[in-house]
Amino acid sequence: MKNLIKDLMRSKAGLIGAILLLLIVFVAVFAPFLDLPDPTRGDLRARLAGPTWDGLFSPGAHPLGTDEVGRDILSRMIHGSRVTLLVATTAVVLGGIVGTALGIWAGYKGGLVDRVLMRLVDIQLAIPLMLLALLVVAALGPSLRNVVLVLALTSWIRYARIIRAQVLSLREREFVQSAHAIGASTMRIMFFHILPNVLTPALVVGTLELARIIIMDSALSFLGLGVQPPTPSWGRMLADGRVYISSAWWTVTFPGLAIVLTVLSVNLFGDWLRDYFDPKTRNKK
Amino acid sequence: LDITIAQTSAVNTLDPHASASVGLDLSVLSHIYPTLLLRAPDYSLQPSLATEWKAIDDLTWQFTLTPDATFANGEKLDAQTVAWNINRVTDADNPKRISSWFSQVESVNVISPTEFQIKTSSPYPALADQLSMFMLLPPEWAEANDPTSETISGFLYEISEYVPGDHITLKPNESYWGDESAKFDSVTFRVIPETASRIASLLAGEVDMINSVPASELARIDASDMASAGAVDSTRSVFIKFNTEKAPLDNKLFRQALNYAVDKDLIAEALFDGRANVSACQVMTPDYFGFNPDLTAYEYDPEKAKQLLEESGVDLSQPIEFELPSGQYLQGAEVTQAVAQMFEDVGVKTEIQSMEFGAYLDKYRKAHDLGRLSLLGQAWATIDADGLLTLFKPGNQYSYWNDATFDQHLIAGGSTTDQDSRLAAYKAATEVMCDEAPVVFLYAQPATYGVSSRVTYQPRGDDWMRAFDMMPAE
Amino acid sequence: MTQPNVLEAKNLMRSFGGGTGFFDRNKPVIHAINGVSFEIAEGETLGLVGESGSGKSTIGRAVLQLEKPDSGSVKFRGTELTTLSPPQLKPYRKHMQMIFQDPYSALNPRMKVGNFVAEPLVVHQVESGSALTDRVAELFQTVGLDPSFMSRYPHEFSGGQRQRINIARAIALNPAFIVADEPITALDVSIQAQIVNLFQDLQDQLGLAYLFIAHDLSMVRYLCSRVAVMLRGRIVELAPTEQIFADPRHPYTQSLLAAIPVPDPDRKHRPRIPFNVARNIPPRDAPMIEVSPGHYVLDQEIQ
Amino acid sequence: MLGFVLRRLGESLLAVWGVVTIVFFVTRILGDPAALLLPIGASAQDIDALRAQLGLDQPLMLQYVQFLVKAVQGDFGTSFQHGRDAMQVVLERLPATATLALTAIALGLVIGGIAGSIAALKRGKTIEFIVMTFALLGQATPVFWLGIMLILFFGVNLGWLPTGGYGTLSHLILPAFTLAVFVSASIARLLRSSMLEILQEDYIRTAKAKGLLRHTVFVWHVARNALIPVVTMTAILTGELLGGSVVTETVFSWPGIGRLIIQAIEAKDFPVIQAGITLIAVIFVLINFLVDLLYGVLDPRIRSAR
Amino acid sequence: MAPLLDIRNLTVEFDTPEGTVHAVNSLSYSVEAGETLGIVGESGSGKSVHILAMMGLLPMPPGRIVSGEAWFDGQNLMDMSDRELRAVRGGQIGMVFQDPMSSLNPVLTVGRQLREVLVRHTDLTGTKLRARMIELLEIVGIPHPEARLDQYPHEFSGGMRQRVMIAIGMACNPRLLVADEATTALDVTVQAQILDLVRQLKQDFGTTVLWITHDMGVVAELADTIQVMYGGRIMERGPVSPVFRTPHSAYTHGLLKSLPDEGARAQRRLYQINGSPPNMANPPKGDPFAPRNPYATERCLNEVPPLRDVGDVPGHKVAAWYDLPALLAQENEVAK
Ligand SMILES: Nc1ncnc2c1ncn2[C@@H]1O[C@H](COP(=O)(O)OP(=O)(O)OP(=O)(O)O)[C@@H](O)[C@H]1O
Ligand SMILES: Nc1ncnc2c1ncn2[C@@H]1O[C@H](COP(=O)(O)OP(=O)(O)OP(=O)(O)O)[C@@H](O)[C@H]1O
Ligand SMILES: [Mg+2]
Ligand SMILES: [Mg+2]
Ligand code: NI
Repeated sequence: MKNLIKDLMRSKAGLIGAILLLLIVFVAVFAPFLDLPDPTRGDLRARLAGPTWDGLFSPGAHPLGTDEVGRDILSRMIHGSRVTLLVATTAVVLGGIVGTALGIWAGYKGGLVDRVLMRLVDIQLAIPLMLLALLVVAALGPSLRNVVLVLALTSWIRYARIIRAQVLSLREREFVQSAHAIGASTMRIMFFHILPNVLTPALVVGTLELARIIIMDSALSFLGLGVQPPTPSWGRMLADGRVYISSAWWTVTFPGLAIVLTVLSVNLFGDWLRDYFDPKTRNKK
Repeated sequence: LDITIAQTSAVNTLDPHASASVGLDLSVLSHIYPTLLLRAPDYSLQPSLATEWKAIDDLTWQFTLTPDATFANGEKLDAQTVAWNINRVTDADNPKRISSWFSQVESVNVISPTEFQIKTSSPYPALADQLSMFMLLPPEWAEANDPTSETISGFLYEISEYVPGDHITLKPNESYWGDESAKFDSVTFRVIPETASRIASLLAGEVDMINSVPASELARIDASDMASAGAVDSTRSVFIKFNTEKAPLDNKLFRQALNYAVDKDLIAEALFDGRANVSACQVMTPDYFGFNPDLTAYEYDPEKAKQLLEESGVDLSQPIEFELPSGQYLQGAEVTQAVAQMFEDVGVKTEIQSMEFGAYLDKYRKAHDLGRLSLLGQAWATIDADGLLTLFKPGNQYSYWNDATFDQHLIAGGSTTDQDSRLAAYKAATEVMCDEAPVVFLYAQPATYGVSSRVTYQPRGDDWMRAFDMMPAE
Repeated sequence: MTQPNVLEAKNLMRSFGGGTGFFDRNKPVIHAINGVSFEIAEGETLGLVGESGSGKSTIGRAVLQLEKPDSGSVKFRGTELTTLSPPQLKPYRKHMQMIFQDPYSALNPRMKVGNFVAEPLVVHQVESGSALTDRVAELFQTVGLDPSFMSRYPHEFSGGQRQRINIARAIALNPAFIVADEPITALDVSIQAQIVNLFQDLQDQLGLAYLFIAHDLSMVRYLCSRVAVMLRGRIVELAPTEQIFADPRHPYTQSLLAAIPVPDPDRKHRPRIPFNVARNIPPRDAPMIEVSPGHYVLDQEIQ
Repeated sequence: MLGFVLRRLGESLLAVWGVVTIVFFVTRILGDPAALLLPIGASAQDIDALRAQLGLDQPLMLQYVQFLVKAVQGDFGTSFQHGRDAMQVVLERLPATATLALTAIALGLVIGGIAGSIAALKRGKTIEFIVMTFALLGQATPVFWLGIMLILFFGVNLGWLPTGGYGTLSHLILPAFTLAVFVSASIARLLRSSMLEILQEDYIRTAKAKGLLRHTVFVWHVARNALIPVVTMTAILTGELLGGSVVTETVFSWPGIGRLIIQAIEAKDFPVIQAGITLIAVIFVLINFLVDLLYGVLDPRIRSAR
Repeated sequence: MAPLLDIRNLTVEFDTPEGTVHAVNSLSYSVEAGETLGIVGESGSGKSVHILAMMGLLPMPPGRIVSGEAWFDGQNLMDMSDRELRAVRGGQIGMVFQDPMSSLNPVLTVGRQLREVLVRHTDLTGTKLRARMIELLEIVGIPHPEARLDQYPHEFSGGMRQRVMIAIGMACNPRLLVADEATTALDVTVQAQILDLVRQLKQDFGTTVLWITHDMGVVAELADTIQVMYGGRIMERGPVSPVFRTPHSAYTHGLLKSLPDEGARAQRRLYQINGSPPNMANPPKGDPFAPRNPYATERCLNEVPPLRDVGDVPGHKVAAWYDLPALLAQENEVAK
């Protein structure tokens, strides 16, 4: 842990990423305690008002402007960060658990299991997101939970593929044979020997996926299938504001910036994490 | 002059009988295929192939055609052709998509090459309006070719280029039979689905006409020297449909309370920049036959709403689902959210469920399982109360509302072609509907448009997008 | 040698490759081991030497049933192992262990070494709780490691220490027999001696039998009571150590022994005995003949 | 040779069959096209009649079997919306999609290749930070935001390029660039990390020890080995783009397959959905198959490991 | 005669998360033309690193050359530009690395990898080039060289791969051949063939050889001079025979003594050097071997001993504060 922090201090990009990320998470966590206008209620008369710094601290101020229903963009962005991060993190974790488990299983068992799983991945990749999303919505109805489900469904594949590749080389390692030699069961080997060794790559895929999923959320909203209004999420804000992009740039620019910043910080941090845990790119011991 | 018109989605089929989509397929095809009548921007019916038409009695219409009209391949455009076309659509073995337009048609009697009569099973006052949307194909050519992917001109323009999904370009039909000539050297229909891109193309001078512009963007377009923009009332009324088959929407006081709770003027003013007109407590706009000029909208009175809610005795603790077909109506999501907020102000909690339009229609038409509240915009192409109000008729699958008095008035209105008695019947019907409030009456959806300064345009509130309504700007 | 045999291998075969795939149509089948027989007595050390790629590691894995041989028999204290299913094998695994060539990749980098050493005890439910910890600490001491190292991760150890950890794990269940696959090749000279001494001590204390695979013939000579020489999947000569060093019969053995570098600058220019492997692949059906008591040589016409 | 190809093709066919089957049943869950195809006001009888006409009134399994039998012969039925052969409707859009996807991939490979190589070779230098930040921005920027910005700038303000549509080379530039930004960002990051790994390999040290010229080392030893993961990634991306990049197609009014399928899904035009997704699946599977073969060419170890 | 290679005061460090690793510490030595120098030593003692540093192949970062010169044939390699250095590498200085499995590029044919170096440093083309390639493979004892040229490394056995590496190293008849644990993974027969090969090379071309190994036997067979390293420093150095006979460094002494011989077998116990190698991130203050050295004095623990002449044999030097032969003699006395 100490090394981790020390190394982070030395990596410019990693440090920037970590600080930004911490900041974003901090804001998201403490959003309810901030004295912000209601993010789901607006004043129609003050619709699409531009950002203004006049009377910044007076109650009716909208420092980042208002959206198409007259809601405060700053407040929506801050509350949206909760939704966005929650959706993205749960989807990433869910997809991560399933994808990692299947990846380990396929990689370790090999043979038929592996081939079936990999073809399954092919199959899913050939089915468009929208169809997948519609299916989930048709089967389970529209809700935040199902948005998460759709996103997780698009995500497990990537874990499965990468983890599987990793496991293919891991299972040839001598410590796996050694576990065999002491009579450890397959389950034990997968759980105690393979899993801990793929957690890092899974973590790295996770950071990349987090970024991808935040963007996917906006694509889903673009297709009208994302988070339900009036709940704010960055993707939703971006999708809803896009018609006003040239007359009211602030409706999309701020949530867009939030996404870019988050994705950037997650990626910077993720890159560093990968470099840190990769014994090859990391300084040799 | 070459002009380009932007459409929001691509033409599906070139067969005018396989689509009822006025703003899309039919708009393009109406440049190529002749109709008996054309509807002008002011909704008056103008002669086209037919020079005269009249109702001889309650069940018989008579038409007179221009002599010597032909298709580009020389086929005659006569009464026989019209009869063949109507039969093609209503053919029991292979009905076409628009067959319901002619469900009341009993027979077509050809009297002479330029004269024929249509007999209907019940009075069909809107027949002429319906026929203004009905295009004619040359019978011999149609049997030998595939009209879904090929065309042959019988009107002002013919296709010179077709790139599926991207654009259709038309050029004047040299062999056109009429007197007037095409005003443009070419007319291109281009597909631009994304609103922001549509506006950008107009401002970049690439297209000459766009529609479906959010109201707040109109002023910006107007401000540029490339183009101007505006809006007129469309024939489509937007309202919040109640599923009165489910509690608490079966409660009249509750329904009225919701009508009082919504500040329609604010919505029209703020969301639509004042370009939308608040509905006069009915789902028809003034352009409809059967519009009731005596009705006025429910006032915005939250206090009264709260009082009515109290009287209604409805338990308000549970949120009510509020369905929103996404991307279907101009600024629909904004209106829904604004209304939901107003409902909440009087203590009615809602939960918005946005869904894809197809899924919504499935619930609406097939499963008959609409949510208790949903945003809906409806219009009737013939601009006649007879069509639009039928959608609320008891027993009709679209209704979700069961009112016997309303039913009686509608039956009365539909059983005659006498204008005055029809007007009286619809007046009574709309009064019932206003009071019973099966919907929250909102506004007439504005038909917004932007036009380049190279052309002038006569705006219209139905969905037609036609070069005929435009002129080169001098 | 009156000790009973702890292990008997008869006529083991194992081949690789020769698949049905697109690119390997003309890829030959590799007979990694091609009819190998030997036995090891309780408490004995059998050395296994030979050219690289001759199948030494494959034999090691095959006798431990880590890789099923294609045919042949492996008997552990009289029980046939090749026909047993994995669950049936489990009790036997208690008595047979392996030490791998590369001390780096043989340790799970994400497991505390204490847990790693404890794992066989856990798997076979021999010990648990504080008894387990005590036993692991004892094992650490046996192999000359400080028990306080138990909660560290492998990367914190040097190569020699890692090999000790592997050994601790291998002896945790008090096995009767250990396959040591080049256990010192990857180690530094000064550490090699430490590990070899440890092997000796363990044998003296626990009566272990070893199959000791190595390239370093002087170490084999020091450590083993008998030596088997392998060439292309076959044992070409098997004899008591001194016998083979004194009187190698197979030309390959002769060539091998002559090539051992001698750490004495005064004996630089020893004559080489050339041997062309490519032209002298040991035939599959040639029998072993006993040339003197316990000294077997492959009966092979050598050109 | 035949053995491998046949087995692999067999698996691919199975995958296509899986896709087709899933899509068939999924679309039927989604709803009733008859309700969508008829104008509002159509009666329940009209809807039922249309269902019968479209063959949707038959038992699902029967429909499925009929569909399969015809699909095998290349007949995916008549589009509900277009009234024409569904596969033909899809194939009409293929050139547009292919042009855009392949241009974007090519452009992305060039930009990403250069950026990734620079980043790997200049590790720790400021230039790496700059290049990688741009790559990250490329991945983090929502496509439609970038697309609309490009339209506004190059189409409206400068008037240099068309704001959308399909046809000439100038129509292609903006959408291809928009997609290429994403592609190149992915490629650059992948290439950087795989090159960094390769630069640590012993054989690179050998190459340097041979005194080879810098570009020989780079081209023949570093780049040649880094190609393998890039090929994998390129295949995935090409598959994704050929399957349609709905957002880009929408923003730039590009008449591609992605948008066609989305519209078909919205309209519940089953034959077009099925034809479109089958086509994508076939392309996808074909690309994967080719990539598998290509691996053998690129990496001799795989060739003999098979 | 001026030495062919003269390394002066070379110091190399690595920046690692654990701190600065002092891999090579003020290393100085020289090699005469035609000489064969065998370098042995603890793993991690800087054998590989100092060679890489000299050749400009050190990964930087994390590596860092703090100071030093490396004069090769009158030119300082450390001052050379990358371009000049590349002209020397592979041509005048041939190198062979340890790991035959990973030192060849897996996706290029063996022939291609051999050709590259010839094309770079010689004027051979066409059939002559090919003839030379075949000749080289023949020299290193690979049968059917024509066919083998078009094969990939994975189709070669470990021993054959290593022979290819050696062929590459000596392709341009280098003046200096540097082999870093070139035979560690091989069985002794193959190793012996390679050693013969190197001897042949020395004989034919007068090549100077720098041979790094763990195996004392190999050094004894091949080298003229032995250099023993520990903790990034030279512990002892001199002509092979005297060093083997009378080591002056306790570490050399320990290495030689821990080799198995008849006596050890009888005792069932090898002599072992206790303790473990120093952590170079935190090296001992004085003599790096002192903590494991039973003969260490107080001074050994605190002060780094310089390399001094032993006296009786020219060129035999040791870095030690103690006089090992004297101490051993004393021990013998006591034992008696
Ligand atoms: N899993 C495998 N797949 C294919 N071939 C294999 C496999 N394992 C071993 N072989 C082949 O079998 C032969 C014997 O291999 P093995 O590892 O047993 O040799 P070895 O004697 O241990 O060699 P070394 O001294 O290099 O460790 C070799 O030719 C090897 O390439
Ligand atoms: N890339 C690196 N990063 C950090 N430290 C390194 C790196 N390469 C080498 N070192 C350190 O430098 C020191 C010398 O290493 P070197 O490789 O020269 O040892 P060696 O004498 O060749 O050992 P061996 O006999 O094991 O090959 C060691 O302590 C090692 O840990
Ligand atoms: Mg082996
Ligand atoms: Mg080394
Ligand atoms: Ni064109």
